[in-house]
Formats: sequence, C-alpha cells, structure tokens
Amino acid sequence: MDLQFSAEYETFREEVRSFIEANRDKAPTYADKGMKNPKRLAWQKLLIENGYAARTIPADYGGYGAEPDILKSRIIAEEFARSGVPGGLAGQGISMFVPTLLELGTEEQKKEFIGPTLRGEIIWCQGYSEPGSGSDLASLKTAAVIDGDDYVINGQKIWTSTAKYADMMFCLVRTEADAPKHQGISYLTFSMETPGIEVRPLVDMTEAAGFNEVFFTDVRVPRNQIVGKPGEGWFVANATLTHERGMLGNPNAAVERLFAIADIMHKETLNGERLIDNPVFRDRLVKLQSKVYAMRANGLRITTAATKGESAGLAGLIVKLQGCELNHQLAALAIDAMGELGALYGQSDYLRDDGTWQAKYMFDLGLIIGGGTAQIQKNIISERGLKMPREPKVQKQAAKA
Amino acid sequence: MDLQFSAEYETFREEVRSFIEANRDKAPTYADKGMKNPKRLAWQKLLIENGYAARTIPADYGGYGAEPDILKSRIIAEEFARSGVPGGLAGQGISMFVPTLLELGTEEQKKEFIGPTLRGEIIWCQGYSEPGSGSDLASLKTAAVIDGDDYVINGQKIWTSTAKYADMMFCLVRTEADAPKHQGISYLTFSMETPGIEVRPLVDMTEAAGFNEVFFTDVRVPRNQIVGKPGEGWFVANATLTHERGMLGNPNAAVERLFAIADIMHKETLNGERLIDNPVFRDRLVKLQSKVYAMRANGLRITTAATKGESAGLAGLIVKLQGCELNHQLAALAIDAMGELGALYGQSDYLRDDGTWQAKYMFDLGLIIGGGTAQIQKNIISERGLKMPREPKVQKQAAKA
Amino acid sequence: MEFALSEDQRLLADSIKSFLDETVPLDETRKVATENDTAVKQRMTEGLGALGVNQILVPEAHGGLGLAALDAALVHEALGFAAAPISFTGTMMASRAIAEAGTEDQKADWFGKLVNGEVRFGIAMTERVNVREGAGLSEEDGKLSGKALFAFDCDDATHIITADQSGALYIVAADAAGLTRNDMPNIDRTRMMSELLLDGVDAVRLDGENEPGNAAARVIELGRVLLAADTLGAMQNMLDQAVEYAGGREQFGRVIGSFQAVKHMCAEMVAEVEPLRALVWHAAHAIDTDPDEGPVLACLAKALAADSGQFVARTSTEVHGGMGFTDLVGLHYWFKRIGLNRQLLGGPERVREDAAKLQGWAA
Amino acid sequence: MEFALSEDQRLLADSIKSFLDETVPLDETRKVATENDTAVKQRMTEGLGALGVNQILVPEAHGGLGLAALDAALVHEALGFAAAPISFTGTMMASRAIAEAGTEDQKADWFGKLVNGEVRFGIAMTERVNVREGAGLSEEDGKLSGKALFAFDCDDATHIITADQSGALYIVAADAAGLTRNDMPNIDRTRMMSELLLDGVDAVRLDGENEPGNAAARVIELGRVLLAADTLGAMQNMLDQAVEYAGGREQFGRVIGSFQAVKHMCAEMVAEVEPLRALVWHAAHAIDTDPDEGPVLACLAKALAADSGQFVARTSTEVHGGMGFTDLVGLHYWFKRIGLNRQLLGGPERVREDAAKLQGWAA
Repeated sequence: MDLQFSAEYETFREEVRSFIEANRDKAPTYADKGMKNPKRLAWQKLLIENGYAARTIPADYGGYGAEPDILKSRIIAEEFARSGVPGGLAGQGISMFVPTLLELGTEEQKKEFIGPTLRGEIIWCQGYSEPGSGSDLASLKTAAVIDGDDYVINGQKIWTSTAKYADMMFCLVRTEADAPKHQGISYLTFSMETPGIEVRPLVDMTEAAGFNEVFFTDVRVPRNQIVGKPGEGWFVANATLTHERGMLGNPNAAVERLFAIADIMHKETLNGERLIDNPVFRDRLVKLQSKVYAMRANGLRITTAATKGESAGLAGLIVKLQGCELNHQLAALAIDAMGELGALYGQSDYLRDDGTWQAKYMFDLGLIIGGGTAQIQKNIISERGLKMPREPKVQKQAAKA
Repeated sequence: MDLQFSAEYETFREEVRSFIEANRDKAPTYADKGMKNPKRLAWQKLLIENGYAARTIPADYGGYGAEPDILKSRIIAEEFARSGVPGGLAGQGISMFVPTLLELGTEEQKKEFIGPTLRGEIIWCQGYSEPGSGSDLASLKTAAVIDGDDYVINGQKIWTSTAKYADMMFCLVRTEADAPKHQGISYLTFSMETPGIEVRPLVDMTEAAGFNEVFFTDVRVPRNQIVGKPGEGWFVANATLTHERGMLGNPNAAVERLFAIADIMHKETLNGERLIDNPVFRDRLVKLQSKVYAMRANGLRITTAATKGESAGLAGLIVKLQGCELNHQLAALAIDAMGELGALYGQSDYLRDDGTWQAKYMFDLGLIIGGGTAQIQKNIISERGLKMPREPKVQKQAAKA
Repeated sequence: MEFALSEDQRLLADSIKSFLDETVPLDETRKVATENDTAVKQRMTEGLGALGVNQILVPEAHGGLGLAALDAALVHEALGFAAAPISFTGTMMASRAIAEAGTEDQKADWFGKLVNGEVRFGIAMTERVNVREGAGLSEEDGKLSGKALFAFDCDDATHIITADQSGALYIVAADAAGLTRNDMPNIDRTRMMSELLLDGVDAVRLDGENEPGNAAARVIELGRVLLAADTLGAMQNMLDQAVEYAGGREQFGRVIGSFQAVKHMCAEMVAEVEPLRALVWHAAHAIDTDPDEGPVLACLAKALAADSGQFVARTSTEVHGGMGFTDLVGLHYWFKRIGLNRQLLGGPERVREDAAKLQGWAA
Repeated sequence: MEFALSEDQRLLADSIKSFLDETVPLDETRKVATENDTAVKQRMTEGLGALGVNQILVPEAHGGLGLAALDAALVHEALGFAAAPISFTGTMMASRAIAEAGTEDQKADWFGKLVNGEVRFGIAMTERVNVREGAGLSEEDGKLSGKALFAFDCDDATHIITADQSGALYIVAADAAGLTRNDMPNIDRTRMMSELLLDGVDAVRLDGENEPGNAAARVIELGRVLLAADTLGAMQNMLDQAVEYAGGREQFGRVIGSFQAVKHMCAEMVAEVEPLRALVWHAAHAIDTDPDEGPVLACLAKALAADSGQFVARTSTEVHGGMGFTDLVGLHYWFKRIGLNRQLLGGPERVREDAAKLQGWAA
C-alpha cells in the first residue's frame, strides 16, 4: 500500500503542470463557442502534439503514440481538472469510434477517419438506442436493406446526444431480419447530411441534457461504409461499449461534489443558523462522505489493478451502480439543505450555482437508468460477478400476461 | 370520517372495563405457570361465558355465540391490552384449527374438538412447514402412505412452536405422491403421543423463540382423522391461513413500542445528555412516528372496510410487509439510541427492559421472513393487488445453473 | 368509528377528477408550463372554480360550502394526481386565515367576496417557517414593508394573505401601490413561486385573533396537509403510470412487468402510497377535530409525504427507464411536483423537528 | 501509487484464514459461545498467538514484527470472517497505547513481555467515547478508582489498559487487589464485555506522552478501524454464505438464486462489501501514515461498517429464509458480531459526529 506517486510520476505531474501554466492563455474558454471554433481545434492540436490528448493512439493515425500508462492518464486528467483548463476533446467519436476502428477497422478506414476525428474535424454521434430497445439493445429494429451497392435505412434512433452538430454517425442497424437477434446487426457509418435523416431535439426532464431523436427515411448508405462484416455489428459495438465502461472520468468528481456541498452548508444560513450547524444535515453529509471516500478508495483499488493488468473483479462491477447512486444522493442533500432555495430552477436572483444541483439530481437519475439500469447492473454483478444463475429462459406464452 | 365510537360501542367498552375491574383478581399472572394451570383454564372459562373469548363461536360448540362485530372485538383487545390483564387464550388451535373445523370439519369433528380446544383443554400445534419447503409450502414432502385403516407418516416438520406442550397436531402430509403438488396433500390430526413422533427444540438466533422440529418415523394415524377429503389438504389449510392473515393482533402495538422508545430516550443519558436531546436520534424517532401513525391510520381504514364487509384492497395487502419492517426498525432505533447498552443480552445489572429490544430486533426479522418472506409479500402485492404478470413458467433445464 | 370517506366526499373527489381528466390533459398543462399560456391556465382555474372548490372552507353562514380540511385535501389530491397548473392552495389557506383570525365583519366581507368570485388569494407566509435573505415583513401605521419569498399562487391572485414578524395576519391587494412581485421559477413549471417586495403597502389586518401567531400556525398546518395530499395524488399517478408502462413495454422478449425486480419496485411503491393515504386523511380530519393530535399529524403527514413521495418519484421514473427521463410521457411533471412540495412550508427534517416540539420532545 | 495489499500482507491474511478454517470451525465456536468452554477458547487463542499475531504492532527494535495497523486490520478481518471467539483487539490497542504513551523503558518492558507471551491485554477505554452510569476512573497516588464499562477482552487478559478522566493511560494487572470484573453478556456470545470496578488499584501510568488524551485518541482510532475490519470480514462471510445457500436451495422448482429478487439482494450486498473493503484498507493505512486524513478515515470506516454491516447482516439472513433465523447454519454468529461491533467505541451517529469535529464541521 503506497498512496504516493513515485518520482517518475511526480516528475511527469510537474511537466503537465508546467505545460498548463505555459499554455493556458491558448486554451479556449466558455466564450469560444462552437465545436469547431479555431481556438478549440488549435488547442486540441497542441495537446496531441504534447501527448495530453490522443495520448496512446499510434502516431501513424494522428495520435501521440505513447505506451498506455493508466497513472499518467490519471495525472493528466487530475491536473487539467485542478487547473480549470479544458483537457483534450471528448465525445463519442474519440472515446468510442476511434478505439473501435483501431481494433476492427480496415487500414483504409483508420487512415480516413482517425486523424480528423482526433483533431476535432469530424464530429461523430452514436446511433445505438431505439425507443423500443433500451436495456435490451440487441432487439433494435432500424432496418438496413440491400439495394444495389447501397443499404437503405429506415427506422429511428434515440439518445443521440450530439446529433445536431455531428458530421457523421456510427450506427447499428438490422441487416438480417431473420437471424437470431444478436447476429442480424451491422455497424454502418454515414454522413449526417445524407438525405432522409431528420434530427429532432428530445426534450428531457432537466430541460437541458441535449439529447435527440434521429429518424431515417430511405437513407442510402454505400455498402462499403461498414465496420466489420455484415451481421457482426453487435460484436463490433460491444468492443466499443467496453471502451465506454473503461472511462472512469475524473476519479475525484464525487469528492469535489461533497466538498462543494460542505461549502454551501457553511455559507448558507436558515433562520439565523448555518446549515452545517444543523446536526441532522451534518450527519447526512458525513454519512455520504463515508460512502464517497469508500468509492474513492475503491477507485484507487481499481486503478492499481488496471496498472498491473489485473481485473478489478467485483470492485469494478459495482462502480456504476454505486457511483451513480451516490452522486444522486449528494445532489439530493444539497437540495434538501437549501430547502426552498434548492427547488429553484431558472433565472432568479435567488438561484444558487445556476441550478446545478437540481440539474444534477435529475441527470444523475438519468445516469442510474442509462447505460444499463440499476436493475441490469445488479443482474451483471450477481450473474457475472457472483456466478449466480442467469435469468432462466421463459416459456413463450407466459411472457405476456 | 368519524374516529369516535358510537354510544353503543362506548357502552360496550364500559362493560368490558367493568368486567375487567371486577374480575382482575381472578386473572392468572406470570406466576401461574403451565398452559393448563387451573387458574388459566378457569379464567378462560369466565371469559367465554362473558363473551370476551371465543366470542363468535356458536354456543353449540362451546363458544359464546355472538354475531361477529369487528369493533367490539377490537374494543375487547384494546381494553385487555390497556389493563394489563390477559385476554382469552390464543394459540394455533383456537386461532387456526377451530375456524378450519367450523368451515370444513364434520359435525362429529366439531363436537369433539372445538369445545375442549376453546377451553384450553386440548393444545394444538401446527405441522405445515418443512426444512425443504419454506416459501413454497406446497412442495412439502412428509409422506403419509395408506396401510390398512391407517396412514403411516414419515418425514419432518419445522417451526412447530408449541410442539413441546401440545396434545394434538394438525398436519399437512403428502398422500398422493404423483399428483400435482397442490393436489396430493391431506390434512390430518393426531395426538402428539402417537408412537414415532420425536420433538426436538429448534435453537434460534434469539435463543428463546421456542420453535421445534418434529420428526415422524412410521407414525400410524387412523384414516378417519382427516379434515376434508384426501388430496384436499392444501385447500383446507388455505382456509386456515386466511384466518391467520385476518388476525391483526393489537392494532396499537407499534404505537406502544414507539412511545416506549420515546420514554427510554427521555430517561437514558449519555455523556450527560438525554438521548431525546440528540437531534439525530430524535429525527429518527419522529420519522418512525410518521410511519407508525400512517400504519395506525391504515389499520383504521382496514377495520372500517371490514365492518362494512368490504375488501381493504391494497391497504390490506401491504400490512405484513410494512408492519414487520416498521417493528424491526423501531427495535433498531431503541438499540442504537442506547448504544453499547443496547447490545447487552443476558443477565447483567445494566441490561435494559430484559433485553427485549434485541429480542424484538431479531424476532421481527424472523417475522419479516416467516409467514411469507418480504419477497413473497411483494409478489403478492404486485400480482394480486396490481394485477401484474405472474412469475413466468421457467423452461425446466434452465432452472438449475 | 368510521375511517373512510363519506359518500359526499367520494362524489366530490370523483367530480374533481373527472373535471381535471377532461379539462387538464397533459398537453394543456404543457402549454402552461412551457409557454406560460395564461389563457389556458385561466380557463382551467375558472372551470374548477365553477365547481365551487374555492368555497370549500367558507362557512355555510357566509354562503360557502362549509366543508372541512379533509375535503380540501381531497381536491388537492386530485390536483396532484393531474399535475394541474391551477392555483388552489392559496385560497384554502386564506380561507383558514380569515376563519381563524378575522373579525365577524371581516369574515362577512372577505368570505362574501370569495363566494362571489371577486377575489382569489395568494399566500406569502414562508417566513413563518423559514427565514433567509433578510426576508420578513413589519407593520407600521397599517402599512407593511419588507420582503416575502416563495409566496404561493400570487401570480394570478387578486389578494395576498401574509404575516408580519409577530405572526399577525394581513390581507393586501395584489395590485397595491408599493408591492412588487417577481417570479421565482422553480423545477415545477406548473406552479410559480413569487418574491414579494413591499414598501409601505396598505394592508388589512385580520383583527379577530387573540394571540398573534396561533392563527398563522393553523394556516401553515393546513398548508402542510394540503401539500401532503398533493404529493399523495402525484404518487398515485406515478404508480399507476409505472404499472401501466410495465405492462406494455417489452424487453428481452417479456413485458418488463413480468420481471421480479420491476414487480417489486411497484409493490414497494404501493407500500409507500397506501399508508400515506391513510395518514393524510387522518391528519386532514384531525386538524379540524383534534387540537392535540391534529398539529402533530399535520407535520407527520408532510414529512412522510416528502420521503414516500421522493421514493415513488424516483422509482416510477426507473420503471419507465429512459422514457421516464424524457418529456415524451411527461412523467417529470409529477416528479417535479413532488420535488417542489417536499421543500415548501418546511422540508421533512424541519417539519419533524416541529412535530418533536409540539410533543415536548424538543425545546 | 499502489492501492493493494502487498505479497506479505496477502500471505499473512491467508495464513490466518487457513489457521482459523482449521482450528475454529463453527462447532468449536459454539462450544465457546454456548458452554463457555474456556479450554477451547484458550487453545484457539494460543494457536493464533503462535502465528505471531500478538506481536504485529510491536516494533522490530523490541523484538516484534514491526507491522502496521493495516496488517492488524487484515487479521481482524479474518477473525470476523471466522466469527472467531479469540481475544485480539485488546492486545492491538494495548500495543498502540504503549507505543504512543510509553516511555522508552516502559516500551522495552511491556513489549518484551508481550513478545514473550507473558502478557495478554484487555482494554477498558469505552469511557473515552461514551460515559454513562457514573462510569469513569480517577487516579490518586498511583492508584485508580472508579468504574469502567464495556471493557473488551478482559475475561482472559493478564493486564488491562485503561484511561482516567484526563485521558492519561494506565496498565493494571487483571488480578490486582481492588479490581473486580463482572461479565456483561451481550448478543455476541463469542466476545464477553466486562464491567470493571476499581477501588484503589495499583496502576502503571504510561508516562511518555506529552499531551494526555492524544494517545488515547490514537488508541480509539485504531480500535475503530479494527472493529470495522472485523465487520468487513463478517460481511464477506455472510455474503458468501448467502450466495452458496441461494445456489443450493430450491423453491418453486428453481434454485432460489435464479430469482431476480434474490440475485439483486446478493448484488446489493456486494455493493456494500467492496467499497467498505477499500475504505477499511485506506483508513488502516492512513492512521499510520497520514495524520490529517487518518483520524477522519477511521471514523468514516467505523460508521460505514456499521451501516453496510447492518444491511448485509439482515439481507443475508433474509436470503437464508427461516434457516437464517435458526442456529442450524449458525448464521446468527456473524449477524451478532456485526451487531455488537456497531455499538462498540461509538455507534455510527457518534463516530460521524467525531468525523465532523475533526474536520471543523462541528463544535
């Protein structure tokens, strides 16, 4: 057990800090709007050149070409978060499509797409979920039928978060209607400007999460715009999903959230008493702290396992279930401690923190549901983690009551 | 909405109180040990004669013969509880076997058993559960095979609470091994002195709940000692189980428990501070109070429905689930508020309330499990109450993994 | 002994529900919530008013229906069930304020206007529970000055009932000189909270009260019960929607309502809804009939509604999966209604502390 | 950066577990618990002692193993896993008391005796956390008088570490004149708590401390981490038993482990066990290495162990159905171990308040 970073890593941390200090004037700010704002693209280019973005992507494809090192990646994430300077571009193209191509794309596809995607020149959106296929993603129905050299796509996707701005979509479609559900799916890519695509904003409870629905009417996509073979899309997508689960994000986000709440409780008063002096709320704060610190330590354990190339086992399987729940509970405490003020949402002199606690409270409930509901997570923990029996197959006629 | 009792009932309440005051010197006390202590039997006789026990059982069979009146029954229960004087005998013979006989017994069986059972002369125990059949009671395996004029019983029962003292058992046995599981069961009665019966105490976590295991080795029971027909035992038993669920017990038990805890919190001090002055424990007490009062009101709603001969619907279905949970949580608060003192169990100068809070904490967990686990209760609420689909039938080979 | 709604009460509840079913479908509510369509809101409010609901707590002697808090609670439960963007709480609390603190003349005057439909009340009494940001009103020479936050139902009121720092109650005209109202938009777009700034505003003091503060406490007590009833209605709707959705949605070749996890979530919601219903009825009945237990029950009902409501709001959303997060089925209107109710007139911790004080368990 | 057990630590944990597997089967524990079979307990204690565990916290300079709190926590986790009726906590807390408050001579003396196996320590320091019933010790002329409640591991100790009301630490002989020990039987029959009555008992004051109370706080801090580790071990065992039982028990023609409700109960237990494991490791490591965060983490670990432990104790029992309630599978030994740990050295509310104070969040 050693919670210090070794000299090599402390040196690396210093390098990152020096870089940030030397270059922070070049970083885009909130005012530099637009996903392809030149300042943003220039910043991304600088980050790639210095290994603070696209770090482990081979240089041949436009990355920095470093060996994977989880601790260094973590240090980069920590230092950029600490400094308040934006890190490298994220988004589904970089975090999901690029790793997929690296693993399963043709050389031609890699050359064509990885570089521009990393540089922020091509923005991607993901077309997986459909209104009828949530937890049961493989039941998707959007159909792509062969017509000459094209697939012709009809159907609908949902939860496509950057669809409004994206240049391209990577998309799961059903190409073999009669195959078993996991075997009839293909993974296509196409321009969002292809005729027949309609993007409609999807209003959500936070009013601001920015999801969309995407409708396809006779959308023609050349047959060669496929990743993997026809019918193998499910396996292609799963490679990507694994990458998604691999992203831990900022490991200390919940800790920061906890202390932000402690801060509010020190500043806000109610009936002349500071909120922190209310023993009931204080007890709740410390109770959540015990859980936040436990998950922080659990995260350290996972990171260590990853650096050794070991599986984190059960410690890893519970992260989504517990992490989302905890963030939701933290937001709930912030709201409750503020009382009526906590219920405000929308422009007013009394709104605190731009209403972020209500937004988080709702968005985190969305996260509890999205990417595998809490119920699916518990299935995974018990079936994969504890090797308990899978949900038994059901006699068909009994499935509908 | 009228929470007062009408004049008729207030008069009745006065009668009950007068009776109790006039006769409390005849009531047995803790010192009058033994289930057939003459003082206990005489008290039971007096109660029956005055309609405070066996109230609605026809006089022909040894009861008082009054019309059912839920409010009067409740007043009797309340007044005996309030006065601290023991009410009529309870036990599985009176609460379960007698109603079953009244509904499904032959005239001969009624004449033979109901009177002596009501008077406390015959004590019964129930032989339903087996080690291998808990929630799935109908899977019971204790076998009764016909041999001449007898059934010959082999097998084992568990959770038979009064087996050590009982004169007789009413028992479910499998008489038709090849029938569907609900149709091969018969309901037999027999003396606990029948050769081949062995009773062993079942040690439990409270160390004092007094359950037993009962083992049968070639126990011979005449074939005419059956209630209902062979193979109908499941339906006979379910009539009885309905009676069991109908017993609400003292409706104010949780309220009394709550105030007992409030009382402890006023009396006990820790580090010079009364427990009630600890805002965190106080908040927990009031939180439980909100639930206790809600269940009290829910109980009033059920009682009112019952007086009108209406079903209480969902309000009734949740009583076991919520009631047991709430009692468990009340005991947990008592223990936590007392801290280390709450962990004591067994003779010591510092033991509070004879260790009853630990005993309740564990026994109530047993009640959450027993008589239909919380999980079974939730199945019932959703399937019967909300008409949600039943658990689908499972493909056989998949059931074991 | 009869713990049940009377035939009249069932009819009242049914008639309100039918009205709301027809007149306040979700699409209309959306117009009010997202486009601030005041014409739609006014039509709803007038339609409900035509059923006499504003007169529920006006004594028969003053031409009202002479009904009780329980009846008002049943209406509020129906409003919560419909997530209806209709002002009602304010008028009920105002009726109680006038009944508790008005002189006979004031009662005749204001109840008369209420029955005629001349007035509609908002309520600015949050500072009797929670004071922050220098809020609070003081009176001088019959004029009120200061600030009131989180006032209810003031956006379409003609008059507002408020209290000064001593607890004395006043009526001010919504369009009085010196009164400024600012929106306090909150998560529940169906109900606008208000900030009121008063600078020497003419105020009618309700003069029939012996001890200032008692009437105010009785008004808060009613408000808490009504908010609990509103949450109860919203919970019932969210439960119903979850059961229905689970019965239709298929995943993995089965309706999701056949999965034990989903069934148990629904069962757990029932186990929260039913006891709360009984407690809300009991509290609403008791604040009119039992001076000892009524005030305690009002706190307990508000606290339990907050906690049980939060559980149901979240659980129903989970049963709906991603759909519950979107606006497509509109489930969030009920979610947010429950969320706002939780904080108004005291969050659960605060009202539990009040319950403890009422019982002598806290100083 | 390496958040993991070292190879040595894994070996230590494995060796203790193997020993306990062989030497402390449930049937032997039952003898200690139900028949107070002191011979069995002594055999277990000596067997464990032969593995050197009593010297874990004795510095190498004094002939000990010179290991850390984390190592002691791993041993305690193994004891909790086995529900082992073996005294260990007292000796660990005593080692820390001597290390923190002893003079060099005292260290040489008492560590020497500990390494030789001449002494075995109990701990009577509950009054540093919770004072009731007039308990507390005071010193006069090198003699201690008063009462100590809920002392650990004193039933088979040769010496007892205790504190007076100023927080100064003392060693008294278990058989000293003027010292009376009374049993305080509790739900956990594997561990006897004691009441100590002292009437002018000769006491050795640990004289190396600068500020009285600091060393005592460090001892309590260790005790809390060890109890959290004990609960963690017991939780792991209850989880393992639940999964195993659910995989074998059939109801309704299926193993119950194939029901979603049962699977989810097991998954929820995992979600409590794993974070707690990480927190216990972190706290145990930090109380030796991080003077700022260590004391806070010790409180948080104790509090989380109490709550997560209670959940697992209950849930595993529910998975076992009626069997869990009986003594047949003995599950209640773990249930009660978790239950006793919850209350010792401060229940969760109390230790959370301590954590708040340490961070300046409470006065």
